[in-house]
Amino acid sequence: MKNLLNEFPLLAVPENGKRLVYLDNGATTQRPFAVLNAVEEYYKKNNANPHRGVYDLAMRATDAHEGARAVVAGFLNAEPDEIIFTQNTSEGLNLVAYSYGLEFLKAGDEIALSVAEHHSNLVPWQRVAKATGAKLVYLYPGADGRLTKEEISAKIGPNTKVVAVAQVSNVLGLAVPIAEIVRRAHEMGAVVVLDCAQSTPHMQVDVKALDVDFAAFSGHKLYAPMGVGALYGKKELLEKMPPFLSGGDMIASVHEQSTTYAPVPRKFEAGTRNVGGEVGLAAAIQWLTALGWDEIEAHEQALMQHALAGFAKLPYITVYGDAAPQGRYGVISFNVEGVHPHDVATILDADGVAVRAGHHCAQPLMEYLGINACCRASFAVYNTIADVDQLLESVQKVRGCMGFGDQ
Amino acid sequence: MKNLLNEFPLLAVPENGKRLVYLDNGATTQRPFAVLNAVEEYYKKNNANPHRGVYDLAMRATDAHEGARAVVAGFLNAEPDEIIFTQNTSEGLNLVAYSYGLEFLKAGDEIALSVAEHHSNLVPWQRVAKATGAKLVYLYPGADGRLTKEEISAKIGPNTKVVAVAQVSNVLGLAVPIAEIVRRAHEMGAVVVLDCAQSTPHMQVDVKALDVDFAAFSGHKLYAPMGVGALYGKKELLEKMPPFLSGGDMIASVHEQSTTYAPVPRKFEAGTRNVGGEVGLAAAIQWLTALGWDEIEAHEQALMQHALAGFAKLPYITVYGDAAPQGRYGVISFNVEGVHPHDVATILDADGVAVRAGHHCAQPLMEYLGINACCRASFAVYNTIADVDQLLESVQKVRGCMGFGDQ
Amino acid sequence: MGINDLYNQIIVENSRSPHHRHAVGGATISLEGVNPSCGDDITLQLRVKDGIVQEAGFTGEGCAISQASTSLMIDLIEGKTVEEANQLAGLFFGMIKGEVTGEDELDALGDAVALQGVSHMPSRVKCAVLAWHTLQDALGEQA
Amino acid sequence: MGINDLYNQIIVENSRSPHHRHAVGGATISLEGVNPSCGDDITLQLRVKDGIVQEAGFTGEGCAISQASTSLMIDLIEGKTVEEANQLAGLFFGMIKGEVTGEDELDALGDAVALQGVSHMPSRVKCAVLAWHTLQDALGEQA
Ligand SMILES: Cc1ncc(COP(=O)(O)O)c(C=O)c1O
Ligand SMILES: Cc1ncc(COP(=O)(O)O)c(C=O)c1O
Repeated sequence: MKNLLNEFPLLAVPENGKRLVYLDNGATTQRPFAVLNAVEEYYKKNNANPHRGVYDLAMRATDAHEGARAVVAGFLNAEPDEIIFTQNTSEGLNLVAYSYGLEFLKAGDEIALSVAEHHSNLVPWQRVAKATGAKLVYLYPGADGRLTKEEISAKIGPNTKVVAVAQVSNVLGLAVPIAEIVRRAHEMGAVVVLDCAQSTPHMQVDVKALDVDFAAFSGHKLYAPMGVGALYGKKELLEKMPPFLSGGDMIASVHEQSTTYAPVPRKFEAGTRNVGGEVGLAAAIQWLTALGWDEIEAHEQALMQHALAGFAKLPYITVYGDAAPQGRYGVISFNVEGVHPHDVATILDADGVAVRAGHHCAQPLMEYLGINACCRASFAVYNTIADVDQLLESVQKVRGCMGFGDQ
Repeated sequence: MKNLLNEFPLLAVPENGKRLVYLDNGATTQRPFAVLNAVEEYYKKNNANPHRGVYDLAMRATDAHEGARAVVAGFLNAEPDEIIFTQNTSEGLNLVAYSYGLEFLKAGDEIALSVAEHHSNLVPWQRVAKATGAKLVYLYPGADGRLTKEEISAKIGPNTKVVAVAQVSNVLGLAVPIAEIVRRAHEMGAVVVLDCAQSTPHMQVDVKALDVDFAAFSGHKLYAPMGVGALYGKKELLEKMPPFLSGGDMIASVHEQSTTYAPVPRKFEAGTRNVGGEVGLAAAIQWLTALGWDEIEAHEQALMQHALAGFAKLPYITVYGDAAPQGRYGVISFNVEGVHPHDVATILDADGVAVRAGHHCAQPLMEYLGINACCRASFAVYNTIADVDQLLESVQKVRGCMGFGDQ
Repeated sequence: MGINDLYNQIIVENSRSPHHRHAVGGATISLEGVNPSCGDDITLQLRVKDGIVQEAGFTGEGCAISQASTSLMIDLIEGKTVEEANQLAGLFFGMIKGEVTGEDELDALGDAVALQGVSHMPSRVKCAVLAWHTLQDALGEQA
Repeated sequence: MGINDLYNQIIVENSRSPHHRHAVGGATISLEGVNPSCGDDITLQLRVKDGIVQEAGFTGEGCAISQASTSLMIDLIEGKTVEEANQLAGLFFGMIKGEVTGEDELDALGDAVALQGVSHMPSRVKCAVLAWHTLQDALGEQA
């Protein structure tokens, strides 16, 4: 992979004489000039409220909006009218929970989800369960952090109506056996809601090949601006779901006491859309995919391997989930023995290495792992082997700084 | 008012040799360099996921996020923890409808709203009414488009639990007698949900002085980027409301089967926020208010007066709502006799004048006015008297172009 | 293309005095077509018998382009078979999308070629095609 | 300020062997304090009698800063009146916000001044103040 850092203004410029080693990409990535410029260009040349004007500028804005939708559809191998623009993954998952979950689930039904789910794919389902009387059933990964076939068969059964699962866990970094899950879920008549927040940045996601029913992701984890994401849904499902947010632009006609709704996807897009953000998302997708998936995966695998190999040499480091790099995408969570992860992150930060510490919005997984928190180093396509070396070097200072004698 | 056009890249540069006369500001405004630069600066220097990291960059992002909240709070004269960031007005109004309406309304209750409401402050309440058995009661303006004291007393009564009303109608452009409405609503024990989408760009809105219970607006109508808006709610109301969107960042703690929520306002902010957009919103507010409200109102009044006086001379033009400029903010809706508004807009567009034509997301008002659609010229602080002159000149070509003999 | 070309005589004539603006006696199908973004709203009525569109008419409101388009469409389809009517709709979409441009090919559209200019005005395409989409939906339901 | 200054002896000592990490017999109040963003989670137990904090202790998990802060706080408040304890909390917040900086003024905080450095680390302020906020909430409920 060619060095991309110069394309990222925030990373290209050193701060206090030091280049930032940004390893919190699982939380949000930085944006390349290609994306920043596309957004600026939109606001400087084509900005108007799409779908709302017959004048030429409004048509250009509509083209920007629908053009971005086509790019997102291509990215996921979906049809444009199966793509709903959202503000982030969380909104997409809430939309499914409200419009599908609240509508089609009832007492006795089961919602199966992994204990590793991000709160955004968990709390909405808790609320659906509470409102409908459905039951939450958890799938637990084995000691290596991977879901087994047995667990999938055991937990997804005839009462399961929804399987909500992240393609890649934001803590373990491991891909779930999604083909297996979809097969079982569909056999049992359940729909699969795939949280792609952590997979879309690292692998090609083909919703048709996966045959998932819904898939949500965020632009900001994918080199795009904040405030834009997308939800994919199979058209026949979207069509039978009631709208979620309502208001301008999602209606066919409104009378004082009744309303009919626009066809999908507009039925689910209330109010003025974030067209600037959508243009940025399309630019980010084009920028990323132009690098080539094979190249991206090879580069990120190399980073993973180097980091995991380095950590393996430090006896006071625990890495969560199978430490083999296979099927691991962009994320390594770890703890330093005897040192709280916040203190680790503070000490690394003093060295210019930004990692995240905390529960990573996955408290049930923390409980399951028997920890309160951990550190997470998460990688993007612009990270380099030198970044990993700096991480490894800084990690080795931590215990000394905290008064342990082994350093 | 000094000429501001040079601060707006989209408006400063002529297209096909002609400067665009952009008069669809009620749909969305253009963005000044001050806003575009602030957003760019954020992405180039301070971008990270706020609230999620202990490293320095994440703190800067958190400061950007909370700093923007403080600016919005100051703008509305609210407390920062009464400000919820949203993607637009529609989301804010939906939040109130779902979290307040669905929770606290029941059969027999009444929701009072003006027939002039934008669909975003109407369809959500239709849905609440349908779900709870509450009744929608409409206030109708008089022939001059203004709500009377009598109508307010007649329609807001002891059963009224929610009064949902736009401070300024996006079609009529007239401010409602909000003091009167709030007094009556509170006497009757109802909460007031104020849609400020069309008021915040044109007048100082002080939620404390108005004593409204909720207020929503969009950044994109206020010179800020798309994809960001805010909802104000009185703290004691926000506290007793259940969350709306759920997921990351809005929780206190999550267990497999139960969740406790963060304090307001974070309880209502699920998932990664649009910090870049929030920074842009804060910059837009600072840019706008630095011009001075007296100056802004005087300038926009002058535009209104000039346009209304010009229209009054054209016998084939109907202006909707009291044609006196007093209490009119930024919006003039009109029709040209015998010509459909879409055709009017197309003909004006050929002259480089962008106005909107259609139902303006206010179909019940169209029905009430006995029309299917109308044209709307809506003004921003950067419009000039020359823009109005061009509008008046182009409007006079319309009937000739459509084959009417009077031209 | 210039605005005056678009709003040329045929359109203005058609829209100001649409000779098909009436309900259809004994209509076998009646369908509403709406452009939510602009408020165009027409109800198309057809009397189809033995696979032939015997009579058609419309009511409702809309811009000059949608009204002219509806009127021109009705001119064209009365007396045609359902299949022919569908084919004409397809041809009309082709013209408006700018995919079919040959004079000969468009010949079958008769006076409706007056609307060809709309293919350069993306914002008005919806107005031009509303009636034709409604026709296709109506014929689909009929079948 | 340097990292090694922050994690100085007192903090490390306090966090690695916090002498107040235990339940309190006959506790009159027990309150959980949580930092949702980081997962710090302490439960503070107090035995308050006749307006005096007779004994305090805590359980739970957290970073060195939150643990040290809790331990240092308990050192300080045992034997104090509820009012004094509240005042000390106010003084501590002042120090961490960087609003109170005078050595004399901070004297009353005893060893807890070791945490003054956190006032320059905004990302760790929450860790330092968790115990003290929990204390105030607990005393408020007690009253
Ligand atoms: C009065 C009024 N309310 C609500 C809205 C909805 O705003 P948004 O589309 O930004 O959600 C608008 C603008 O379209 C409006 O004019
Ligand atoms: C696996 C996973 N799901 C969902 C989310 C939520 O994404 P967002 O905060 O953009 O809504 C995240 C990121 O925080 C995530 O990592």
